[in-house]
Amino acid sequence: MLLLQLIINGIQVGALYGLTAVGFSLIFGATKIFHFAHGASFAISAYIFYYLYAVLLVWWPISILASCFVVVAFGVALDRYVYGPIQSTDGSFFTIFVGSFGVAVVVQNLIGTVFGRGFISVPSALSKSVELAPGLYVAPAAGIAVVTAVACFVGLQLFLGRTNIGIALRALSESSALVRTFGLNPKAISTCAFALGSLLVVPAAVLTSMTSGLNAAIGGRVMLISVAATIVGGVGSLRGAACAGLLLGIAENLALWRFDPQWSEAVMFLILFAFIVLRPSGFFGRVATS
Amino acid sequence: QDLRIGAIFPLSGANADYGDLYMGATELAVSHLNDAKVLGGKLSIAYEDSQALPQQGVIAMNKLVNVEKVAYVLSAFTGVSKAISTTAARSHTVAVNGGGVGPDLAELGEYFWNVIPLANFEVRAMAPYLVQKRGLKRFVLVYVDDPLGQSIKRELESSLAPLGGALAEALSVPSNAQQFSGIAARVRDAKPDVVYIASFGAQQSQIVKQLRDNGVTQQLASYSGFAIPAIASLPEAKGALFTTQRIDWNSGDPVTKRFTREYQTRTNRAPTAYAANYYNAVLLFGALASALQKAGLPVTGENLLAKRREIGTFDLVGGRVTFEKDGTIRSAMQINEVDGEPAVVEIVATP
Amino acid sequence: MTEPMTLLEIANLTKSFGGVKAVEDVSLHLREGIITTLVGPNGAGKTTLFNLITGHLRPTGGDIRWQGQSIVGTSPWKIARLGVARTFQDLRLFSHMTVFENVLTVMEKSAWFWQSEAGSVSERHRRVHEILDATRLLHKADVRANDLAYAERKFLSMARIMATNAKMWLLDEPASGLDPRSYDRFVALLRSEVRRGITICIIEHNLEIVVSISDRISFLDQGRLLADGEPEEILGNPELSSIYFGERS
Amino acid sequence: MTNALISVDNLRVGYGGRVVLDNVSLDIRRNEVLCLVGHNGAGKSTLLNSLFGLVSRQGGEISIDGQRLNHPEPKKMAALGIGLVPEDRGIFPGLTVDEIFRLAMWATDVPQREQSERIEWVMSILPRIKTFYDRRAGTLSGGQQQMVSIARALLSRPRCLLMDEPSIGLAPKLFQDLLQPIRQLQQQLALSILLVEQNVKEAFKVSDRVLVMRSGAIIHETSPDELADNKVLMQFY
Amino acid sequence: MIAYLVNLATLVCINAILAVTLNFIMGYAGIFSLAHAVFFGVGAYVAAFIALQWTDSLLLQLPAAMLVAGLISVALALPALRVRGDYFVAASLGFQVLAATVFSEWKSVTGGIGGLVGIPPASIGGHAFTDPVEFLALAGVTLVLVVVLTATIVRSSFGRSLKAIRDSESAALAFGKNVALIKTLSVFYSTAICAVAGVLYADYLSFINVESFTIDASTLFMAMVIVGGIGTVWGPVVGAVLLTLLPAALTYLPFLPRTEIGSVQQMIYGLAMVLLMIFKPDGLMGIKRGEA
Ligand SMILES: Nc1ncnc2c1ncn2[C@@H]1O[C@H](COP(=O)(O)OP(=O)(O)OP(=O)(O)O)[C@@H](O)[C@H]1O
Ligand SMILES: Nc1ncnc2c1ncn2[C@@H]1O[C@H](COP(=O)(O)OP(=O)(O)OP(=O)(O)O)[C@@H](O)[C@H]1O
Ligand SMILES: [Mg+2]
Ligand SMILES: [Mg+2]
Repeated sequence: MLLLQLIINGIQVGALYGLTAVGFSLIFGATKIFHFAHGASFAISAYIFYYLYAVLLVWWPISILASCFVVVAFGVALDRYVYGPIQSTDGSFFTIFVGSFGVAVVVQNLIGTVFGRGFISVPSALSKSVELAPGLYVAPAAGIAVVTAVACFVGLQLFLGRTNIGIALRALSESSALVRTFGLNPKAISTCAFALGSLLVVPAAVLTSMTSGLNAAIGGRVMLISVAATIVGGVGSLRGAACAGLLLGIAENLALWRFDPQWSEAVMFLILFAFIVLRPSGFFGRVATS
Repeated sequence: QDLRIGAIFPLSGANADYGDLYMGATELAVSHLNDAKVLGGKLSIAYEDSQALPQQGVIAMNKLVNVEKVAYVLSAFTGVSKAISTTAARSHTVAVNGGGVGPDLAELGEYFWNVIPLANFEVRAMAPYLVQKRGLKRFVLVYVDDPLGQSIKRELESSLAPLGGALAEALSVPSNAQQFSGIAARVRDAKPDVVYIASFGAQQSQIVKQLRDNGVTQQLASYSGFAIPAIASLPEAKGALFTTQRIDWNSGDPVTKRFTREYQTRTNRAPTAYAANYYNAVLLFGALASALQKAGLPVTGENLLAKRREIGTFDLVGGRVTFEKDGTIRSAMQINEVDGEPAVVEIVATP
Repeated sequence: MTEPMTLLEIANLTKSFGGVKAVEDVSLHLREGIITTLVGPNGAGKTTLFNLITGHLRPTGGDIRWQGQSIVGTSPWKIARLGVARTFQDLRLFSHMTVFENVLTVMEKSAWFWQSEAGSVSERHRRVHEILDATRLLHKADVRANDLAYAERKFLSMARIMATNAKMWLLDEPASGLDPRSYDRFVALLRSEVRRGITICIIEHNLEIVVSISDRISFLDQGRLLADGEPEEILGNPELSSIYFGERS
Repeated sequence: MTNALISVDNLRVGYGGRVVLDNVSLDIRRNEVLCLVGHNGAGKSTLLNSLFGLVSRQGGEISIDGQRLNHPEPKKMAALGIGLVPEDRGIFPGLTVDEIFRLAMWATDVPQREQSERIEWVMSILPRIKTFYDRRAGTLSGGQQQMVSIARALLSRPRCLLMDEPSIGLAPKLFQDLLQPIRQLQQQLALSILLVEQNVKEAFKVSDRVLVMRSGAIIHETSPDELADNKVLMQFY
Repeated sequence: MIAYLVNLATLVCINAILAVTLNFIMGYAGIFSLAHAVFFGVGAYVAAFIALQWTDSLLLQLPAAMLVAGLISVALALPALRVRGDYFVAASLGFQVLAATVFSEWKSVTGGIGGLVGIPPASIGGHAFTDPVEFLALAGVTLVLVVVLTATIVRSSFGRSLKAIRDSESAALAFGKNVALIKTLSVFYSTAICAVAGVLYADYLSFINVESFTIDASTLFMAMVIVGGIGTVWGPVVGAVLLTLLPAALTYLPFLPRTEIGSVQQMIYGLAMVLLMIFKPDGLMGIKRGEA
């Protein structure tokens, strides 16, 4: 029963990891921008929702919408006003990385100053588990997490498949100069990637604010897991990122079955490391060796 | 002349909640001392941010010692305290801890003092109460994997058996973990009577919430780390028990009365043991420094230490406090229940 | 005229990528001291053949022998040290290093920090100067390869291969994109190197150049070696013209 | 009104501090193949790229149909019916040929229902593309990539094609095979083509006019016949 | 005040050694490691372990630390031989998290989160470096040696081979460079010297715990290299000076509200990084590149 419980927990957590990772993977895949502040997007989204819903008592759909709006604006603004200028001069991978890291530091402390640095959580009946079978507890949030994750993912795939934006995103990942030659605007495509990618953190952020609660420093971990899932899944493969997120979530929880809890993070990153050494292309990705 | 002391608190980062709390108390103490003109000049505090990280702590300590030239530094958090203790000893600067409760803090040299009873006392007060008075025999411990958590684990292991209780399982968590649904599953699986939580800061709130959310309905217990507003206001924490040193907020003694009243009006919070400790730490400096000034001696680390040894017993918030030889104090303990505001349910006499 | 000795022998070489047979059952002798030109339509497998020889790709079947010894499965850097050097169709210069460094590093084989080089430092520098002079890059010696104009990059790619003391050069379309005036310079350069005893195998599409430099021509199409012989023979072949050369004026 | 589709006046372009094109003026007329030749580094590619808006100019004017363009940028130029076949293989290695075509048509707003028809059409001009239509462009040989790049530019049925050394990497026969249909196409559709080419022999066969460029300036304008004699041409290099 | 400056200067020296060694593999070999703090930690733990168990002699601690770090560097060289760019970054990230867990769990050696206290000051030939000024001299001399050594290697044929591999691995192979060996050696060198910084750090602070060797530290070292100017000789040193002194300098800002000191400092710190990258993307010491 413990095993089953851990697997179910893993699926819940993994679904959310998957969504966040898909967002990161989308951005990273298309723009090659190592969006370290993706975790900051997550934190912003969660705190906006918390503030509107739990403090100002705004109706939940409006709170979620507002959270979407803010986080998309944040992502797009970062792309325009921070990454854009950095890229136009040199745009090397790590210049962006350091800039993005700086943004993450600023956001974390800003959130701490505005909303307090302690722990907060959104009170909600959704996070209260019910006993489905003896010893097997599942919260409604778990179901919602899985359903939302699947819905978002399918929606995303449809959107990208139908609109040619998917092709444009991949084209951008290979050469932004050539995208211009084709008569497309690389900035617009990259804005699109940031908007979509940032939007994808919202479900995970909202659910996390209810289930495990928030603190100002929550972004860092979200970021690490997104990176790990993106690589394990294979850069450029959204399907891979989603599956890898799920895998990492399950692995993290399953590790509890036999190991002490402090090893569960290590187990996740051991998987990451093993994947890179043994199968550098990830689940579905292409080989990245030179 | 004017006097200056130092304080190394976590002012940013995940544990900045504590820094806020401590600072409210130290500011109050400074204004009280200055109003009462206990010292020859004005007292002020130089604050440094440790982010609860040892390295930042050491840098801050060096700055306080070498630039601010303070003789007395308030310290917080077990890791930071341990890290700065070497500098304290080498530079003969008094470092006073009012927040960390790891028992190793007793062994950091003569310049390292504790105005808070260390965690071993807390466990020794809580365990008999739970086993004997409440009949809760089967313990599961969820502890953060640091010196504090480890010492609480050791303490529980050794004190439960003689009482007839048992530590069914001890689950350690890394200090930066935020997901505890899996831990909750393991806790449920161990079928405990009581779950003892030994963590600090935002993490312990998260543990409490997620345990409750994931079907752990048993009694929760903890140590003085629970004495922060975040826990008090957490609905899931209602009914949890935790130890602190015995402080009778309603006692008649003037020091306590004044502290309780003014702390409440100034910070809009109910007083906690932590606040009292750091208030006390400043008060203690006031007492020692004024005694030194009266004797015409300079306020240096050496002199402060000698004076403390000479006087030995002080009237502070919560009553009369006596220092042990190793720079720690003992005090009576109380067991509190979280119920919006903590309420005292039991008092355990000084061991 | 005696047949020159075979330096590199390719026997029944095959390479397929999934379903695509890029090279199929090719047998070819590259003879010492002459220029052999590889021609053939796009996608014929010319570049793939080079990659197989230098060890960048592993053949699916067949054998490659360097001076009689099989070099299949040997790693590229060892093959290079045996004396086979190449250029790349897409150049692959050391783009963030200066022109001077690009050439210098090729002369140095060091892997260990302390490994000393053949010849003194000043001797090597002198040699780099000579090579840059021959390729007319001397005035750009301190420019980063990235900042060079197209033709200069092509010549740098040549300079780099001149700095090796390889016996055999494999040149992958080294002259494409050059202007007519540079052709002459280029052809003269190759000729003088062959006189020094270098054996060259070159892939080239420009007929003018093919005609003026080839001692021998091998014709590849769809992975197969269709013809191999003296230039007149190949160029005169009406069948090959129809698939490759087109009408010649 | 002149017969000029695109006219360029006193164009000045440079990279950083260095001026590469200085006071370049030229017309691309309707329905002609204009061949631009010049030594390596003369600035031919720079001219094409700045015409297409990929490189920003420092001075001068560009007008299309007599209308002055203040900010030529690729998107606008594509919408005005200009297509560029770049020098360095205009393909995305990770996309399939099909995806490249779809992307190109999306970028130039070719309506969905016309798309398959367009693809049929370019394949009739470059039939070899059929044999590798579903492969990722990165695995194609150099010449195959070049074909894809040209086909892609044709997809939007441009009024004017800017071609930068299309012969690089192409087998001679293939290049001939390519030029003839392009010439026919050009005459059918009354296209204008600006062709930059080193392979002058072939290029001149299909050109109406030749411009010679040296060190960032146009130094000579003539007919292909005049330059067909190699010696005359070489004096300009 | 002098003592405080000496203290800061010593930390600057140690950080500069870290940045210089990281720059060596990042800037010249193109190996972007987010696991540098691991080797810093290995050096520190080895030194502390030896100092606490056997001897405070630097002459023993240094080689031991370098050797251990060099051996562990295989874990980094392995993925470096297989993958490049972003993939390698992620591999090093995985390695970093793993190692941090080991640091905090292998309590018998590392003391866990609690760390190791009371590490005796280092000594050479019986002379103990107890005086902070003497220690600063030690750290400074080490830094100078490391900079000179690294610059020499970079200018040597080995350095050129490294850069060639960075720019085009397949071309380097085609010109006879033993890529695997060269990469492995460069990682070995970088990590071994990194461990030297770890030794100094442990001996200097006399306290170490895992928090100094986490992903945050690795990120900081990387930021030093980038901010200073990747692939330059003095860039990493400048970056280390700046990012070590900036937080210290910020504590002198008088107008900050008390309870927000920490946050505001951190915000300024983060903002400084963003602005630097926007306006000086090649780093402070970076050579201005042509607009390519
Ligand atoms: N890595 C690869 N994966 C799949 N197919 C490949 C790969 N490399 C080459 N090919 C295919 O093998 C065939 C031969 O390619 P190659 O590059 O050798 O041609 P080539 O003769 O050099 O042509 P060109 O003159 O156009 O450069 C082509 O059909 C090409 O698509
Ligand atoms: N992005 C750039 N940055 C700096 N300089 C450049 C850039 N692109 C080209 N140049 C320089 O501008 C000059 C003209 O280059 P351009 O590519 O236009 O020449 P070209 O006539 O097309 O030559 P080729 O026949 O070699 O293609 C050259 O000297 C080149 O070095
Ligand atoms: Mg080829
Ligand atoms: Mg050009």
